[in-house]
Amino acid sequence: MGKNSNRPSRRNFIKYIGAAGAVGLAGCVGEDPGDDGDDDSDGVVIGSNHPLSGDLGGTGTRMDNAVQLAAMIKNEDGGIESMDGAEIDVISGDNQGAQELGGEIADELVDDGADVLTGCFSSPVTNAAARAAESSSVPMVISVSVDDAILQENDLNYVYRPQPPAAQMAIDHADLMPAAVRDAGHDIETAAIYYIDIDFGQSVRDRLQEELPEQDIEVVETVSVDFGETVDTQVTQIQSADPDVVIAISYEAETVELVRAMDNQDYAPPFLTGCSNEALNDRSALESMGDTVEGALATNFALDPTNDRAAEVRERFEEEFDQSFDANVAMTYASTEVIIAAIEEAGSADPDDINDALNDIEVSDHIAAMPPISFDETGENENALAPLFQVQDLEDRVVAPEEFAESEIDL
Amino acid sequence: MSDYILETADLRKTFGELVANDGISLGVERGEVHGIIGPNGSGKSTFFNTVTGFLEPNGGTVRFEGEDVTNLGPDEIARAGLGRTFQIASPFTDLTVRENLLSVYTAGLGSGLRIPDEKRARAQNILEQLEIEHIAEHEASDISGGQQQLLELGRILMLDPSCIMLDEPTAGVNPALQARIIDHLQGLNDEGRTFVIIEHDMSVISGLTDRVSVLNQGQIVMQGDFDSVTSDERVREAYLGETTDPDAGLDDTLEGSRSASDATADTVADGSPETAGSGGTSATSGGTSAANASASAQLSVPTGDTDSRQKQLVADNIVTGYGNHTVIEDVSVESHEGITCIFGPNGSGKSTLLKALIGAVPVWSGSIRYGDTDITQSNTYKNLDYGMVMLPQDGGIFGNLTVKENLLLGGYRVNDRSVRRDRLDDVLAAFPALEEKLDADGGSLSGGQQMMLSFGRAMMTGSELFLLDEPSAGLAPSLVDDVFEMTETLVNQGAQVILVEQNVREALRIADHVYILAQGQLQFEGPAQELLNEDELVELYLGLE
Amino acid sequence: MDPSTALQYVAFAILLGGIYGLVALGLTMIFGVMDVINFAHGALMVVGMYIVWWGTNELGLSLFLTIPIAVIALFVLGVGIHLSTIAPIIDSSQENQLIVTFGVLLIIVSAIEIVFSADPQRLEFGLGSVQFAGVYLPLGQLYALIIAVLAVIIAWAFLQYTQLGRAIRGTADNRDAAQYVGINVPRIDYLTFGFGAALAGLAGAVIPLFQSIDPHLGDAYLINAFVIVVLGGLGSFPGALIGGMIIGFVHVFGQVFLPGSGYQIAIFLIFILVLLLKPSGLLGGDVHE
Amino acid sequence: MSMSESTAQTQPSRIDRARLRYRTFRRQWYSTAVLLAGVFGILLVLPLTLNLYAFGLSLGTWVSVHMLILTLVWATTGQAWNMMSGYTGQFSFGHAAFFGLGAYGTIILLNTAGLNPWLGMLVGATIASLYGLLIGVLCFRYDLRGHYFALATLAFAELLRHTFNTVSQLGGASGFFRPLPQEYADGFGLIAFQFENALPYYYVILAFLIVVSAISLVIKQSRLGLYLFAIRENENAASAVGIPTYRYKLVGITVSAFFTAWAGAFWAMYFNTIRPETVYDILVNVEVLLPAIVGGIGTVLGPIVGAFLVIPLAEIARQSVDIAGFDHVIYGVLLIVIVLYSPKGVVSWPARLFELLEDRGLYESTIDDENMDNDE
Repeated sequence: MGKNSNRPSRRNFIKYIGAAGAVGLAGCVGEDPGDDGDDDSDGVVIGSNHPLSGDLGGTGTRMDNAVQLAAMIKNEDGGIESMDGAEIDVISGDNQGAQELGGEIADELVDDGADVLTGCFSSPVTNAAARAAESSSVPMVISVSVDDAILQENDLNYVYRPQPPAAQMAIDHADLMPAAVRDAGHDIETAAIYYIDIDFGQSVRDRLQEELPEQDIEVVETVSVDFGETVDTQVTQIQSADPDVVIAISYEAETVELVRAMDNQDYAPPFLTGCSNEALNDRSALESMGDTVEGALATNFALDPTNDRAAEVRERFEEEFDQSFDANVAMTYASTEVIIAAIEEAGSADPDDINDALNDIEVSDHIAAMPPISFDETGENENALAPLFQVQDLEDRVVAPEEFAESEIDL
Repeated sequence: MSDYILETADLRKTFGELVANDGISLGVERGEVHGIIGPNGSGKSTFFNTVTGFLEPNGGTVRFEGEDVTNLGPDEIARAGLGRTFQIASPFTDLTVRENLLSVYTAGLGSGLRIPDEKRARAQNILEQLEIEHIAEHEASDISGGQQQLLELGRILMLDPSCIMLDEPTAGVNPALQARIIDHLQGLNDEGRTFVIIEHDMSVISGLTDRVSVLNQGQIVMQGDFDSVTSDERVREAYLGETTDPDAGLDDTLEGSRSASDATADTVADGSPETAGSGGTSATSGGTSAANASASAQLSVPTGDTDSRQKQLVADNIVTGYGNHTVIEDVSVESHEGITCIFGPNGSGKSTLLKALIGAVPVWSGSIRYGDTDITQSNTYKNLDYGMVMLPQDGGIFGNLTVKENLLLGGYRVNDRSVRRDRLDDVLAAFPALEEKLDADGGSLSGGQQMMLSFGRAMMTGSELFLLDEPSAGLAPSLVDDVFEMTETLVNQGAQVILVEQNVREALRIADHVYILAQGQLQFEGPAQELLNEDELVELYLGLE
Repeated sequence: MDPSTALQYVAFAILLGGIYGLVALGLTMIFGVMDVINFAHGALMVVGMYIVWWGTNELGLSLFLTIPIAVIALFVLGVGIHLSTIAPIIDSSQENQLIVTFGVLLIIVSAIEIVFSADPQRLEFGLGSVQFAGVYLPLGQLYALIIAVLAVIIAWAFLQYTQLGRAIRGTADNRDAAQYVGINVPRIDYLTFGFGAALAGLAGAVIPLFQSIDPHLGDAYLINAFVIVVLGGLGSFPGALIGGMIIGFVHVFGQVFLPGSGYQIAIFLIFILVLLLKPSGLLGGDVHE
Repeated sequence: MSMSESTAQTQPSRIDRARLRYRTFRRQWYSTAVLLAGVFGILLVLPLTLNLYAFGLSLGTWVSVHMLILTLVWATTGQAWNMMSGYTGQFSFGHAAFFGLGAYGTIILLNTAGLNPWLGMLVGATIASLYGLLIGVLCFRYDLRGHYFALATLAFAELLRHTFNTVSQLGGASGFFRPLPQEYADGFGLIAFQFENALPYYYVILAFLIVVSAISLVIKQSRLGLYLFAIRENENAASAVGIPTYRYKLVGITVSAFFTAWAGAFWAMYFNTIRPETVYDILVNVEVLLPAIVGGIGTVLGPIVGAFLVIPLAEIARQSVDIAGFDHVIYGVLLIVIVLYSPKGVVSWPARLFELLEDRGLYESTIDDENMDNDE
């Protein structure tokens, strides 16, 4: 199912029908990021497969914007050098966070001329998209998707993941967080885990429950939160267990709920941390959570603060899209950088060339706080790292490991 | 004992307070056609439902073919050979007539899949036998009410039951088809099938039944052959209502009716063709006449100039029904000064006519005027603004609302709060019994009180015309009088009343004008005085032609 | 569990139960009067949430203004939805009604998502909490509970003491009889749907006081609201509040004693049990067929 | 207008002849089977035509094999749902339970016992049947009807979703991953129930649909079908003619659960991961029954026609609009419009078209219209 440039783009075809027909009213409104889907330019096309609507639509849209921004900046810098300044096009598809659409959108993007894919946030969707990419022989670099199994239980040759998966994130947290606390001269012996009761929360929880005892930390309470729940009860439960540290594994809303409930009960654990918690490096979320999160520690993929470019990108993003730049956005941006580096390396828009390049690549110039990115035979990033950062003055500051630390830990 | 194919012993069924079947012991002999008659609410259908397993009895036993079937499910009883039909024909509407027949349960290997040839052949036979083969491929929803009754009979015949219980098999069926149904039943009975029939149409019962049981108030009051049953006063009481007021000349009435019974029996035997509308007959029962006169004493005066004084409801050539089932055929009625009664056997279309008048059932053709207003296309709540209100059968009160709320809702279309309050006082003055119950839930009232509430609620509307649908139905005899008193109260307050009643004797006492309806058509119209010959009334009413 | 903690849980259960009851109010009204399962109820709540959030945060209006606006707006929206989609099929099969209200849900939620994005939103100010007898009472929830109780009282009084309210109850009780006392039943239907929607709007309107909102938040409440409606008895307002309290307690104590979403399993088991043993609900009368 | 009128005057006899011929045909017991065969014939070659071009356009420009597969999955579930809810009138709003049990049964057995997915599917379907039986025994014994039954089935489905989500032995929220085919078979192929590309999956699910449709048709035209319809039309009358309604309602839910589970098993093998949030989702309950309702409840062609209307509509809506999420608005509007204006489903459209034309006076029938709507 390769590309066929004679074939009219599926999306455009329908769009014309739609514009002419009764359902066309919306076809005229709104922007189309992937307007020029045809593969007749000399450029390279990145297909961005994210949830732009549905429950995950907010985050998905920001991730999609990160892909756009990475391409935009590269184009402003003169395009792909090895291809005589060829421009990068980004075409976007909305997978709605639905498993059924993951593969479909990937196929559509490939049909519309994508030479390389990225996506998809929700793990089942990523999984379906990865398979579609594999069968189309188009490389895919996962933007964000934590499920270990996507790569590790599939035999995929075209799929790569720069980001640390759930297991890695938990391991990093269990490694870095207690060490940092103890180095600062504090005791930490017990922990309570607060997790969102979906796959991501459960898998990080499971790994933490394995890893924390290795660090002599006993998990004394585990409480879950569902979407749309208030968590006063959970906070009382945690408070009764009186742990040294409360580890929150949750999305933004649930983290805010946790903090709100803690405030309401005047409860402040010795340490509040987050593992793979997007809220703790979302500055607007930090602002609304206020003092309670000041000093909170978190492990997540994050911007490399030692890299000036990272700060620029963050600023540019906030200015361009008027949206907050959280960890998911950062990781997506970094993944797109990996893609761009691979295109540069391949010097070609041919998916197979790009794939070959990805196989051997080592990307050191990226904005994520992790060592140079390179992939093992399953496609996982060998050097994936979730650094430890701390909320200082309501901004996320990386404090460990040392090579990425921008600031001293302050407890 | 063993000659009884179906036998119940002390069968009881209660619904909350209501005792529907009060210890019924009945034996149906093999091969007979056993009629069950009785007024509405006497417990006939409940008896059927309890016998055939649709209701769980509260006591007593049912034996069929010598086996105790008391606690079997309805399908098991049906398969055991005791078939039944329903009062409202219930064909499987989305299936064709033939499929309806084929849907009858047959056991056997692979009872899931193939329809055996014998079954198809059997269905074919029944279709031919009942002469409905020409509509075999029509969907059951598309055939007429009478055809549906035949279909229902055919469907139950597919089960090859030894005994069939028929619940009003000719209700709403036109006379031609009715005759055919009777013929078929006769033929089937000759083949040896036992029938138990609930029927209001005495012409059906008379020709068909070997024995008749009369139910009243959940008990069998009488059993015997048709002639002896219909000539029994208890049966007349059951049907026409008890005459409870001795002062109004009960003795005379009884006297008259006894002699009349004989006459009725004779009439039946002779098949006398005397029909309705034959004009006035001079009163034979002075008592009834007196009662009537006294009841309408205050009101009978202005009869002459009714039209100028009061608005009148005039319905011309009404045709209506449900679905494709015509219930009322070309009937014209008017409201008269005082009380206008509409009598007629069950299924004659009385209630439907009333609902058509008030606008709850749309009319298919014809016109209705109230005063100068054409209300043919109007509906119930608009008609209230014109000043007419209807009391539905069983009162239609709001069981979960208190008495006071019920009454206040009667004044729903009265915007002026003080008017509402005044009327409430009036109603409470008229029905002091309600005053004590103001805060009780409507549903907690007794039947009589509920009816009183319904009257009171209707009075709250301030209407000038009241349409009453069998207000005395299901009430204890002692309360029936109260209901008629209440009805007279309405008239005394200057309103007109159209009263649908089955309690004919009582109603006649207060009636000023009478219509008699049968089979959806008008059989008689005239002043009440013309109907005082009870024999004629019985003939008209029971449809003994 | 020490007594003060237990007391704290009880407090949370009551607070949560109040919200649940409020959410179920509008649903039980529509269910009781019209016998329609309104799947769009959660979506209507979401509209209420966004009106309050948007009016308060973006337009800077007072909560005292935005909450009533939400209620009124939802009433109008409810009447519109009823007249355009429910009324034509009020006598149709329930599966058709279900699909139609589901369609309304899709439209509303998607529209909100398009306008406001799927990102969670919250009011800029937190309301904090008060401590009473060693028990923390988050003010957001407390206000919501007070509003819920007030709403129940007002709605109950409205139904109890006004002619229109009686007409609505009368229609729920006996649709047939209602027309005979002159009640315009179709009008009562759309008013009921409007009131039901307004109550959904009110439930939605108080939620931003204590919780982040997003376009899909209605779903989280809706399923349990169904449970409450059946639990309390169709159309019963006190039943909705009591059912809400029961579910509040099961939720909170299930959360404490059961792992993961075990509390939700408990809620469904109770639901199934009640359905089987007393389908008319704890406070319901007989089930009308 | 004038043109239509002249057409109406010159053409009616020909149209009527065609209608009459069609009507006569539809009266034959084999007619639905013939129509089904025709539909399946088209479906057999449909994916092969996706890349054929006419006037520079092809079906493949907007329909992918993947979408066709999804359409067939929901057609299959619609067909299975119909066997219970359409035939016996017991409206289930919890078929996700059976769908999910089929998916989970297959994958869990494959993962833990290495059981071939085909056998796993049958086991999963049996488990689903038993769960259906449990629901049926409880609900029918207590005589739950209407809304109450629908809500009860929903509760039983949600119960499974939360149970699977919570119990880690059942996979928890992460669910299960389908193993690679080498791990339990000789690699990709029919035996492994795994294929390297989409086309074989298409034919597998088509085969499922054919089997389920055939069984549905056989039931419909058999004694069993008549019993089920009788229950739907009037349960009291059904028991009055000796039909053990309780038992046959159980038959309905059991059979329906069994085949719904097939679709779930296919889902698990097609998408290589299943989770509570995907196979037990509340939306699945809706998706299962939508084709049958849109197409026509209680008909065999309905669920297939409905699926091929609903899913492509959703797809066109999605592809034609660039505002993310707006497709749901369109989809919602279409659902409402279809139900409001066609409560009997799409299969009633041809008959309604003629009615409409006649009402407008554009066409005058010369044949007796009675019974024209009798579609199956």
